[in-house]
Amino acid sequence: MIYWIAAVGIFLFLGGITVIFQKSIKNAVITFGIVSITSSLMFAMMKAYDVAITEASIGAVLTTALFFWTIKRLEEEGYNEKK
Amino acid sequence: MRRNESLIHIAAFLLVIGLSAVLYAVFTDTRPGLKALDASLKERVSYHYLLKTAGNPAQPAERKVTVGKSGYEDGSANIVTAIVVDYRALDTLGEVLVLFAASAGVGLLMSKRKRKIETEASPIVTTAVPMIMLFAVVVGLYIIFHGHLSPGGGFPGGAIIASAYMIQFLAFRKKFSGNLFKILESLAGLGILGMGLAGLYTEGSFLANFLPTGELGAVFSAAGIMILYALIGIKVASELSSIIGHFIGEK
Amino acid sequence: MNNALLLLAFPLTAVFLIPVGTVFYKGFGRFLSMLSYLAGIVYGIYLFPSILAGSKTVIVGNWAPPFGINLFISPFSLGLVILIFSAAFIIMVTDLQNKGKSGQYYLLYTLFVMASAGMVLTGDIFNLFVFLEIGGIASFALIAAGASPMGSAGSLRYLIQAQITSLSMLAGIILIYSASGVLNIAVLAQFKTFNPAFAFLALALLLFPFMLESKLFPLHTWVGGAYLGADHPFAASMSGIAATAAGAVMLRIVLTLANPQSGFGTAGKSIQTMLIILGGITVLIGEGAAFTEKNFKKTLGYSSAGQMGIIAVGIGLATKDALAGVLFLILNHTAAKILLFSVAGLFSKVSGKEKWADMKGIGRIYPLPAALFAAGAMALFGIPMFSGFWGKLYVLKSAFALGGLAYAGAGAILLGTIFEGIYFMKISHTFFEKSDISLERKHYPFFGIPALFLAAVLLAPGLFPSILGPWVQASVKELLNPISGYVHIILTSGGAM
Amino acid sequence: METILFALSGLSLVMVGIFGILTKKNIIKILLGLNLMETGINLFVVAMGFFKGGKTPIITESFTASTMHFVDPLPHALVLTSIVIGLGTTALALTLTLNYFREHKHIEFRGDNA
Repeated sequence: MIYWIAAVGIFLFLGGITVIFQKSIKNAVITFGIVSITSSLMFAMMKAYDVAITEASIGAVLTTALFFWTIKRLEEEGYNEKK
Repeated sequence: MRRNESLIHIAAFLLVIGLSAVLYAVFTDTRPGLKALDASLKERVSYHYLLKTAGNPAQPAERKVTVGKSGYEDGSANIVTAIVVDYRALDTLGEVLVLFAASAGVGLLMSKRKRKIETEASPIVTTAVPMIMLFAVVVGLYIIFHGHLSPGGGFPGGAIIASAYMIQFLAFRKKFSGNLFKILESLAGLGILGMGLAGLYTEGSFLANFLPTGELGAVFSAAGIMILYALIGIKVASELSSIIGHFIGEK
Repeated sequence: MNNALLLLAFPLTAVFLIPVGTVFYKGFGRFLSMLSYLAGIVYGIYLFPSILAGSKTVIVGNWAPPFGINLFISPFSLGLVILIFSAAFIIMVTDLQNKGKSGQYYLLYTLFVMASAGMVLTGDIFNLFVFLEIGGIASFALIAAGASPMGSAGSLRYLIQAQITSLSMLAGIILIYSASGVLNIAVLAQFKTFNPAFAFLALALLLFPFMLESKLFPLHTWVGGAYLGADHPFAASMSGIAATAAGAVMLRIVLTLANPQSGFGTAGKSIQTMLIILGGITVLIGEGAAFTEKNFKKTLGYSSAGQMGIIAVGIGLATKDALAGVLFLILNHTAAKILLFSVAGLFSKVSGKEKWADMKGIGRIYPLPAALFAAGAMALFGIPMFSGFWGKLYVLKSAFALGGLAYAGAGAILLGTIFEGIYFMKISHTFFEKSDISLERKHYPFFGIPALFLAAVLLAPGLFPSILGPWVQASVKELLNPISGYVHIILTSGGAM
Repeated sequence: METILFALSGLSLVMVGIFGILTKKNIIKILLGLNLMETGINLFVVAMGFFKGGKTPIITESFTASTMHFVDPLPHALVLTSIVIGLGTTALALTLTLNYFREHKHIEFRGDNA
């Protein structure tokens, strides 16, 4: 059990670092979605199933979607990441 | 510029290391006194929630809670739901208000924006979306109405229904007008407030659970919790739908 | 007695009715929100005599503390709630001529007022966090909704800092919970001893967001942007309502939990010392920034930081005199800042300028507002005859009596006051300077009456401090004896575990 | 041991989030950092209620007071609130970001604004 927790924890940590150091914003948002889903797994490992469901539906799906739509709208209005 | 940036990185790194060092020092401090994680489950308030003895703290904590029996102070088998909707209901009202404020704020700041979507959805999308939506709505309703028995409840259920609404933007209606959601939000909010005031006038305390609790573990038990969670589900679904509509809808 | 929760239920009803009503009639939001504040004021005053005789606890959801959430209605909290509602009502009255606001603005504003009142009343640390977040989210939106084009930048900076601090507060809450198993302030106050380092960390984390709201030193960097972005009525509310609520929460937490008699022991003493040091630095930095600032709203915002610094020093001293001074200062600061911001709003509206330096000679065309501005400035500065005088006097008196570090705090207050006097004199002088400004004089009926009322509020306790006497004495007594008052009342109605 | 590992994973995420907020200039990145920090704090909160071998706090047929060994349900309730609050804040912050872009034509915090 301990090794599983450590593995998921290290995965979360590396995922977080990837989110921060990712050059492209879109990739960062996708990585954040993965981190969020993994944290939902960790909630489930802590027997917090209510929290796991909520984190999966709100934290992972809706938050990531909102980030995505914001980037899309920014691009519609003329935002260019490369500049 | 470049050097400046790496300086910021080093400073931030040192700050984070410093914070970690402070936390390490605090958690390994050996002076006497209570520290983090010193309270065992029996010393925490949740022990009384689990045994359903919070209403009468004088009662011996060895009381047996059995599924299928009626008459407990709270009829919810899922203790997290019992805490969210019954024992700490004012927090939940506040939580709903946070979303209410967020949706009103998004509406206030986004109302002057125009947006037009040009791309047409493909037939595969338009056929698949209704089925996915139906499935998502059913799952959402199940999660809301089983909040007192299994993990879930108004918040995730409402969010799932709202994601069904989000999916339909990919295929169909692109015009968004927030009025319907505003009215739904308000009515559900008034419903929650009405439940609270009804508790005030029947039991003498705001948001008191005044309906019968029923048999523990039955589908139709914990009537107050069920109604409140249904109202919260409607409210959360319409608030999140309104936020989503402002973000991706055409106006 | 549990009906006292109606104090929060009035604005809540208004909040839920506004979206429905706005569909039919556009001015419904303003009308209903003002009505709800008025209902709160009337109901609060109706309750006040019975509360002055004895404080009450209100149990929510029929679960006695520590299992459920409780609100505490005492002379201190009820008085501040009435103050918050009155401030909101007066701000709305001064804003009456502004027609363009949508229903959602009033919805958010009412939520903000409700959350501030809830923060003062609640007796549960997690509930405090929830109310803080409601108020926070409402204010982020309201700042950005102000007319200024810089609104979103200031609001974003405020949002990021506020979220970091409130997340740290959540960490503090769970640390305290995992050590003690309860979330109720009253139960925590008489808990067994905590480890000193742990207690200091948890309490400091718990106080962070309120230090941010009251603009204390390391957490004051959001002030400029946020005040620049907000419109005048909301800028007035930020320093009049949010800072008042934050000050009240700091008073409650520091004097109930972080006092040396409670289980938090020596950590409590360190927290109080920290508040004196940070408060002193804030007075200097806030007044210094206001001294160099030319933008009217930013000047007033930084001056609010300076005032909150004095309040923090007073809370840190935690003596009878200092607390009486703090209460005077809170009242004075609320009334004076609303007055100053309404004058600033009027002047920038008629002149079309944002900087006070560009408003030369405006006082010759509008003599009454300029005179009222001078009155408000004098109240903040602490000229005798205004309530600010008694506030500063009591805090300084108690600082000199205590000695040691308190001398430094007193020195900072005195130095800050000098700066304050200079820039307020400069501003008032600019208004009456001779210039070739030519403005048509218009009549603003919704400005004069509330402004004169505010000036009267500033003058009355200054001339006759005894009218506030019963309230101040009852509040100080309640704050200084948490175990026999606050804790006793809450626990006898509920009982410990 | 398990509790400490869970808490450490949460805290490490908090530290990564703080580092991101401090070093990044792009607003979207800062908000992602804030969300990471929030996720980390939520993990930490739930970890503070975790007991080794504890069961899910749902009463089933096998429940008796003497064999009761649950994880603490209260932090779960707090985290539910916190997650919802996080979504509300993020939605508002993203709206503000759109407005910010309109006013400044970029989404970076630079020295020149406010």
